[in-house]
Amino acid sequence: MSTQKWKVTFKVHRQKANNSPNYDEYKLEVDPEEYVLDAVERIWAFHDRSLTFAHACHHSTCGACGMRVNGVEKLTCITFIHEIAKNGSTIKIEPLRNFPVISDLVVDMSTLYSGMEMVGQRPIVPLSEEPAASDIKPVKAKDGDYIRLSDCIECGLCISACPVATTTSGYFGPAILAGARQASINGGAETLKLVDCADGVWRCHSAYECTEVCPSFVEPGKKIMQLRRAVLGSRIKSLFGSRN
Amino acid sequence: MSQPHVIIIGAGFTGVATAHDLALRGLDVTVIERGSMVCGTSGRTHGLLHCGGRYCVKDQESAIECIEENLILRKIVPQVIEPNGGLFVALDEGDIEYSKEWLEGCEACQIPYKQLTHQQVLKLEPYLNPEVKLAYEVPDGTFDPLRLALAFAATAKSNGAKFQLYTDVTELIIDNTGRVTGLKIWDRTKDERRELHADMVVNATGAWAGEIADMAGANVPVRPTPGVMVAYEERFVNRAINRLCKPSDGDIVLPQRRMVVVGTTSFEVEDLDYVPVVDEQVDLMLERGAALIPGIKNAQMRGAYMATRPLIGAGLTGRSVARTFKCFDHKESDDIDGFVTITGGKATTLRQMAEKTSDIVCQKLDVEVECATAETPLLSYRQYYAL
Amino acid sequence: MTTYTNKPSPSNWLKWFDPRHRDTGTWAFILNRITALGLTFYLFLHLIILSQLAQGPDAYDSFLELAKTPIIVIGELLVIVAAIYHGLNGIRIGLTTFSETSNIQKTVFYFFILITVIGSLIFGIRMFTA
Amino acid sequence: MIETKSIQKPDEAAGLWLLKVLLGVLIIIILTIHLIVNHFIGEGALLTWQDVVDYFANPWIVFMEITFLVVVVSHSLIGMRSIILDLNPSKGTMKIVDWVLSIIGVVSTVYGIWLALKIASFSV
Repeated sequence: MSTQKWKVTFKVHRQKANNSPNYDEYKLEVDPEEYVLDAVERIWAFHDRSLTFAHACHHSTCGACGMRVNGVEKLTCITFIHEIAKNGSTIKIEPLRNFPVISDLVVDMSTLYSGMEMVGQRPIVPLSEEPAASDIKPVKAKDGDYIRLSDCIECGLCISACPVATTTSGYFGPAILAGARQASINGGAETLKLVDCADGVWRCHSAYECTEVCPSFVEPGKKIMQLRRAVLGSRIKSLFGSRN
Repeated sequence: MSQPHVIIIGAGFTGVATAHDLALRGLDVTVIERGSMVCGTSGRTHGLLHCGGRYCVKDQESAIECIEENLILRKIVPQVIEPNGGLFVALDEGDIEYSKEWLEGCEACQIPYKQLTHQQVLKLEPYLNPEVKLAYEVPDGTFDPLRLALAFAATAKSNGAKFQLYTDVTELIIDNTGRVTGLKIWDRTKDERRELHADMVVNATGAWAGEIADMAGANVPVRPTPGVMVAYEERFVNRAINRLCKPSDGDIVLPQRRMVVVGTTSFEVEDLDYVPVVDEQVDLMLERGAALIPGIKNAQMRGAYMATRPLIGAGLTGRSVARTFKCFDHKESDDIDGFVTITGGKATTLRQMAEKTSDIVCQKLDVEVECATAETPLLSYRQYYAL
Repeated sequence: MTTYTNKPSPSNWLKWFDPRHRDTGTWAFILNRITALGLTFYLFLHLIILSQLAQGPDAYDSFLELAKTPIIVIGELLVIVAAIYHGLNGIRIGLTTFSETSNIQKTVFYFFILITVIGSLIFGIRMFTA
Repeated sequence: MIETKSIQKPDEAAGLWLLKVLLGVLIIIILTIHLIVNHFIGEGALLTWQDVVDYFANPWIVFMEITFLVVVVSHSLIGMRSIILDLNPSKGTMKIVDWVLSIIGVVSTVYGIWLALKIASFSV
């Protein structure tokens, strides 16, 4: 990290209970190679103990610390301050869109979690189904496949970025459809039926903002397209094949 | 309300596991947490599901706890565990020397291990330093910290436990007999202050246990000891890689999602609420991590962070302090009734810490129900939000 | 002051057309939606206007005279631009849906914008020099 | 507190979506033919009432224009329906929307057929 410190103003979204929101400003001395979350945590520790924000793992495996930083969805624990600001600039910190605000920077993502459960997304998967790197062939262990935590960390950034999700709470949203895609790889005929509806895989309008903001290699936009092919494939199959 | 009401302070690993244990025994439980779920030490752990090999030489009590709990967690919460095993690898003469003591330790603690040939180990983990001299396979694992806690919390919730996040404890309410009868709390989501009464208060605040105990005028000899961890953007290994040496800095490399995480260090701090990342320690992790996995040298860093372990003990410092846990009944130590502190330990032993704490709580409340958490599979972590 | 809405709500529909902080794909989406609405409006307007045809040569030809005014011609050109873009974006969506090409969706978008511009220029020049 | 995803929402399953896509493809094909025929082969056609009437004298043209009308109207109405679905309508609202859109579709198709036949009749 560099020794040169920057002076940055953080403009933070505040909202308690059902009061109308406002923005509080905090002037901080930061290291440009600090993460945005470090600064938010310091605002709480040294400036304002009433601030609420969610965080846990601090290395992009838990998905708790998603916020909008200068209007763009970021996983704040891996976003360097120098990526999004300059010395002397203002950084706007807001909660994710398209979820109800609990308070300040905390949103209620229960719809995301229940949707993931509904489509049967598996939190851990065999490595062969979600290879860790595309250029490395997954090595299978003698007695089966390695198991690994799934790519999707359920951070909600994609749903916040999705233009369709801003107007309809019914839409499953990118993360859940990507989860459905993962669940449909081995079997998952039920999942395909579930997403073949107005609020499911056909609601996407290809803005690809989900893929743009995804911090965890899920590429929901791509998964939605794959899911469409899977749904159409199974439709065609049931049309000609086993139609009992 | 027929059942005794227990308030647990802290939604870290011990807090959520104790909430689950007590709720399963039928008690009325409320968890108070000032931040989000596991936002302190627990959320920032390595994520190593210890087999005990790390402690089997110097701290066999901890090692035995680890291997017991490792096997139980694999059964009750497989949903958050990468159960791919681990390796202990020797890289130099010193490591080879240490391996004799280590093997004796494994035998003593009943940690299963299997020696691998040079060829075997490099076939399993091709990115491992080819200079590896000795390698043993052990039943380590990796877990997702937040989701592990959520699975416990979800199950606790399904048994009636309530979780109140973003709520600070501002004061402990103590009656004139010297008994803790509740808390004054500040709900920061609504900016609202009120009182909450309980038959028993459990202080499960880990490294912060001393600060909460201090509110009651009680004493807990907890020694907050932070360590750094650094995540790199490539999953070089599928197993937890441990250096076969006396626990030291940066001697563990773990896979997690598409990353590897290298940890950790050990030092002491005064201010717990914000522990800055120290540059020199990040550099040290790179150097030490690269000794095990040379590829780390050229990997992109993804995140660097600090977690503060709650070590127990007076006199000793850092790594020489035992990693076991301790439950304090403040009636015995400070003549304050209705108040119990649980601290120390490691993530791997969360269930056992909760069991011991719940035993004490139940005994003090005259509740006679056996612990059943070792046999009770946990609900999906997502149920925490659905319930 | 607008009321604060963070939850999904139909009243947020204006946000569909807000490209701030967003990326290429949002432009594709915004243009697709605007052209969709515009072309639908034009379609039904066109159908109504064509009723002039049923009223014989005089009514229609005098209408055609009116249609030669520059404002109407610009309007017609806009319809053509919209149609070209909307059709091409449709191909983009079809392409990425039916083949594994979503990773090049931005390049496809830029390419189609280029074609839209070239097509619009050709039509524009033809229409204004006719 | 938890808002579960409702699965019985107004439906736009694979069928309707696929229809919209296929109609879109048809529009592109017909428009391209239309462009080539009118602007590159028949030089400067359709600039007077008589031009139009002559053009409609060919029964294949009448058929093509009517087909085009049905295709374009259907595509645009399914598209409008899709935009309305983005506004999270209730099942009841969607029923009304479906009726209104269907009526618009039928009326404009009937009107279009009448108009095409009327124009064609002038050349007889």
